[in-house]
Amino acid sequence: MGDLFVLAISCIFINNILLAQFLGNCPFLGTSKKMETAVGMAMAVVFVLVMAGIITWIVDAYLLKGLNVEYLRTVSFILVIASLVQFVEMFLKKSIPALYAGLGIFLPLITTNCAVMGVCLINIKEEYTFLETVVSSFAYAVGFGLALILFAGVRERISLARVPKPLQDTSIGLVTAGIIALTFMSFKGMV
Amino acid sequence: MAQSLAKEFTKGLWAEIPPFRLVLGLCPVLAVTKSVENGIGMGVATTFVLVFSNLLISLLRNVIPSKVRIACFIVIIATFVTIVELVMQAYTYELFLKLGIFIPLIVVNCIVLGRAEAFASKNSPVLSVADGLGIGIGFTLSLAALGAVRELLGNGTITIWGGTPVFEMGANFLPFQFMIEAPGAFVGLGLMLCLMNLIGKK
Amino acid sequence: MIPALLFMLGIGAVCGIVLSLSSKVFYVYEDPRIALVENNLAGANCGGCGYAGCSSAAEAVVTGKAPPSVCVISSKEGVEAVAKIMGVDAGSAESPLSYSLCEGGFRAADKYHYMGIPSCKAMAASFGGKRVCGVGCIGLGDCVKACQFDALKLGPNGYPVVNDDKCVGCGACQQACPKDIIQVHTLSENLLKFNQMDDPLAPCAQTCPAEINIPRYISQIREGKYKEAVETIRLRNPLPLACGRVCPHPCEDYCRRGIEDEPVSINQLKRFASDYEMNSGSRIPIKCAPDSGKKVAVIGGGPAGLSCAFFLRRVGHEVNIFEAMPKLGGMIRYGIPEYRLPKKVLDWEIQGILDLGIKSFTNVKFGRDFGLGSLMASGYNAVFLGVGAWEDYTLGIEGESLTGCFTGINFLQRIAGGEQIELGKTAAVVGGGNTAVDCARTLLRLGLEKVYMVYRRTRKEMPANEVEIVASEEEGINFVFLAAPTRVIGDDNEQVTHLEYLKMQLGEPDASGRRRPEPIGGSETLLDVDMVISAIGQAPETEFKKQDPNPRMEELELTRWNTIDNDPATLQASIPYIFTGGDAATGASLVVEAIGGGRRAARSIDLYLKGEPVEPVKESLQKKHIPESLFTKVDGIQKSDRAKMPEIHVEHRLDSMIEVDLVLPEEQALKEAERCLNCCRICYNPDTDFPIEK
Amino acid sequence: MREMISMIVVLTVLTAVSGGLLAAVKSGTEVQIENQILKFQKAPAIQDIFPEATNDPLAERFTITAEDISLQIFPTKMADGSNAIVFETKGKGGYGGDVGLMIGINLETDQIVGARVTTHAETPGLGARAKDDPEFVSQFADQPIDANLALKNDSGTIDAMSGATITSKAVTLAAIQAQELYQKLKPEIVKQMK
Repeated sequence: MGDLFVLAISCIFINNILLAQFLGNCPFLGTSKKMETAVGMAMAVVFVLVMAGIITWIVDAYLLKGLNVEYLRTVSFILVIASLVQFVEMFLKKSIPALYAGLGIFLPLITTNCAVMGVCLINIKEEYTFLETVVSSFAYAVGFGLALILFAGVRERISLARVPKPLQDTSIGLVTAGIIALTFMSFKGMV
Repeated sequence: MAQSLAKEFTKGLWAEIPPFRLVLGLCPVLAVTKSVENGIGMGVATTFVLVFSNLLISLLRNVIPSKVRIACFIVIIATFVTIVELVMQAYTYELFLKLGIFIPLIVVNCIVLGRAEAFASKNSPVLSVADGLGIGIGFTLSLAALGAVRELLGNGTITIWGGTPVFEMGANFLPFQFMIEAPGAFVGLGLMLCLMNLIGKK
Repeated sequence: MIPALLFMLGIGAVCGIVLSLSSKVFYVYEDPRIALVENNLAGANCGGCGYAGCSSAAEAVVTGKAPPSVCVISSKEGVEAVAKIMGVDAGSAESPLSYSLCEGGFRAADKYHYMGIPSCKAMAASFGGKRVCGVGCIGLGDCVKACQFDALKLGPNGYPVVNDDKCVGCGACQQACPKDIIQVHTLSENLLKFNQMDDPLAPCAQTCPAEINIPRYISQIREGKYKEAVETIRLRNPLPLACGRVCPHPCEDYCRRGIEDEPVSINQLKRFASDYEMNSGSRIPIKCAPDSGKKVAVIGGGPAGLSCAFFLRRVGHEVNIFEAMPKLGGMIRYGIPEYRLPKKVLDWEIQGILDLGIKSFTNVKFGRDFGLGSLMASGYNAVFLGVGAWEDYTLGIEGESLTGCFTGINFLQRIAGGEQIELGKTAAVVGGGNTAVDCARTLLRLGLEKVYMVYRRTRKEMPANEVEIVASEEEGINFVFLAAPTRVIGDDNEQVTHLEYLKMQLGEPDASGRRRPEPIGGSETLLDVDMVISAIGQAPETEFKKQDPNPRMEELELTRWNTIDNDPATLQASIPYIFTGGDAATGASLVVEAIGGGRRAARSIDLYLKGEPVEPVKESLQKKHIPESLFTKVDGIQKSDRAKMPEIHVEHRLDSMIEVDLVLPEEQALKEAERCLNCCRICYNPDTDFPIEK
Repeated sequence: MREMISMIVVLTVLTAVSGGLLAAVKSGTEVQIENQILKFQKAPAIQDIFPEATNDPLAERFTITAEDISLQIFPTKMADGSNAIVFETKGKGGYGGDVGLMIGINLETDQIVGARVTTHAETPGLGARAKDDPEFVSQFADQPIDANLALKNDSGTIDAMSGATITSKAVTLAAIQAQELYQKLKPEIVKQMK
């Protein structure tokens, strides 16, 4: 239990997926202009990442390893994730439109979110057990959400500031992300 | 024909050079540009995938049903990514280790899928290859440039290939460790983007 | 090799089956264009466009929130393909443009001294900004900062100026503006925009029934940009030539200069600009939105119908006009005599409207030659019923059917149609409105020796335009005020010989504020005339309701004045796809009122065709004024003479139907334009350097 | 319906072709990849532990399978002629994954010759310090095979790296596992070496 907690903490803070591992940066910059969007995206990532983590772990443990075709990991994972996301999107749209309105519209963004694919690959590489996979997927997603929401908050403020023209928008966003990443570096001593 | 071929090729080198003009595919840009060598390696791998997936998707563009379009494109791209992964593992193992997880993640690089959808699925194979090559080389150049800046400031060297630096700052140079770390990647890219905006404004 | 093959085969098949099945099971209807557009976006789901993935972006394109060029990766071909799906060419696609509404700028006084960070958003947080005007621009340029395309700059007057060539209509400025001063909309949205309580409008622009942006076109005239001035007018009024001649210009009553001085001669400036276009020999091209594929029937080719058709066409709908008379124009052709509005001018103006691609069918009468059923069968999606008010009220007195008795509109219409009418030598025209004056002045021009105007009240109460009354006095019309006709007397041949009337005196003011005329008993007087024309008002002619065999016609409600019952805010009739406007909706009224009504109906029809609820304009300023914009005194005004309208000398008028009123010469028009204070909601330019109250 | 079938068929065929293609590439590069892994991951560690080896441990490698354990052994001839072996074990990491430890043991004396952390750090922080901190791994050198290699915190003899307790623990776990494996498999190893 304690180990799982340490794992969770390290996934959220020390190895923060956005700021330390550099995964999922396109939506990080794309959806952080508004707090509202950032929150929606964060929730959607938590949802999909946990599901994708579980399914890819199963595919890996029982199919890839079983058939001794580990080199097909990339192809099969991405196909499974893409199909899963598309399926969830269709399902939510039809069955739970309220949830779809909140989260669903962000789902397509997740197909090509390397955070999802990246975490699934990390789970396998680190040879996590099933339980650890669930925890790490969830924790990485929470870390993603945390960084995204923090960043969105800062960006909303920045939009008020007078920024030199060439530095505006993405440029200042990246510099800001750098400073946030700097603060996250201080978590390294935690474990 | 030759003209449009040249046009499709050159646009990736300046007018639409990723990730500066097209702010996409940031993850590898940020993660692997600790040195010029890494940057070039990643760029070449991406270019390979871009060119071949563009070619294949362009050839198959009329066969693939639109509803499973994304799934099909992804499979094609992932296949080439895996080939790159295996080949790199076999012949440039050190680089493979350095680029690590970002090789398989070329699959989800928005640039690759973006070009597949935006260009290859609508254009002839020849043009698609030109487009892929142009964008890929542009991407490689960007990665190398960012890698050079970060390596120079963070390590005091510039290493193009094989471990021996082609350029070294004097002994008095105190490496700016920050640039090699994660925050340096963000800040470096942000400032380079700013520079591009300045130049582009003319 | 075999396991790999089998594995991938299996996983591919599973994914394929799951996806294809769920696409059937979880099928949700959505606009098919969304899928088509999405197919042409880059599909990378990168979020670079600011929307959450390609399908959201596609939806935004289809709903018009995003331009076809929304995708940041898409190639030029992709943009063109998207534009094509949206039913338009990429080139002619209706691209939204940014408009700055506020024209106050530095003219606006400050409420307080602001020392915070230079951001509109920040300043708006404290009492909505420092400027006194509640809706005006803050002027710190958040919009300029937001613009990625260098299309905006803060102009010398302290409000943002848009460079149309650079603007791509991305909407960033609109989002940045805390005051809604800068708005991004398409030409269509602009054409169908109506005055609202929080618009920065000068009092004249609030008053104009057609809602023309008067200060803007006057300042354009002042700058010599006559073409732009005409375009500004055409955003609201398709008939500036006609209006410039016959409009009684209610706007001038609210002119802020008029509080201290004579009001600006707004209507003459409008006529100046539009005559300038006509006399220039070429037409200013009129932009239309791409075709929508929807078809509307406009019944009645009068000012309301023409206006409705003009705006519907400009926002992209197919419009056909059906007209009962031989030519288009309605009341302005048949009810307004040649000497006020030459037919040549009207023809030129109407041709310009038809040139937009509007088809017209004349000599076809609704109810008689075609009906609702045939319209629906021909694929029309909506109907505008602007049949006007053509049925003259009769006096209801004895002898009205004698030879030599006519009714006003009927008489004017027959004259305008070129009919030869047997005329007498002396005539009495009963009524005090424009129709009565038109009849009287026409009769003079037809060679009658003596024309009386018989009116129940006095000159002060006459509803006709002042200029018309003055002109008729000059031309020698004999006025018989305070007279109520009681009988028309004829001879044995049923020919009119006299009109008998009772003298009246003015009593207490009635509900309309006019003093009620009361008859003086036993004051019967005879007027020696051989023609009597009664021009005391008209009502719509609604014969079609009985003639049309379509049972649906039953549902069309009429009011007790025989007008078509409608919601005055939307002009929708009791049958949802029928809209109305002009005299048919309001009873006899002004041309400019009909033009405004036609545009209002066009807005409702456009909403109806798009499948959106036909709702009134929010916070509409219809027949209202913004209280804070109505001043009781205006500082810093130096009196200056209002331009006098040039006209043909009275001696030369009566021989023919030649146009009496002339256009202002350029020099005078420029001088008159200088008199305009260029008002906004509360800002204006004083003539002197009189300090505006800070 | 036709559309559905075409969806399934296209996707299936495509994935199958992809699978076949990749299998072909894989079989073409398999040997080369294995060599690369040995060369870049194992060889430096072996080189570090036995700088004076007189044979080629990579070439002479063999695999022992006993019960459900499969272990790759790299036999070494030390400069003094005594036989030694190197093998790799994994220590469970507290976070961020396992730590690989190459451990060299002298077959004659049953003494640990040296140890090196092998795991390539993909996740910053983990393993990297153990690799960069020769002080820490040098504590394992010359320890007898039955020494208590637990951390001092866990009443053992090894000093943890300051600020990296969990990583240190993972390394000691790997070392302890190596001890166990060695003791269990020694007879088998010796037999194979002959």
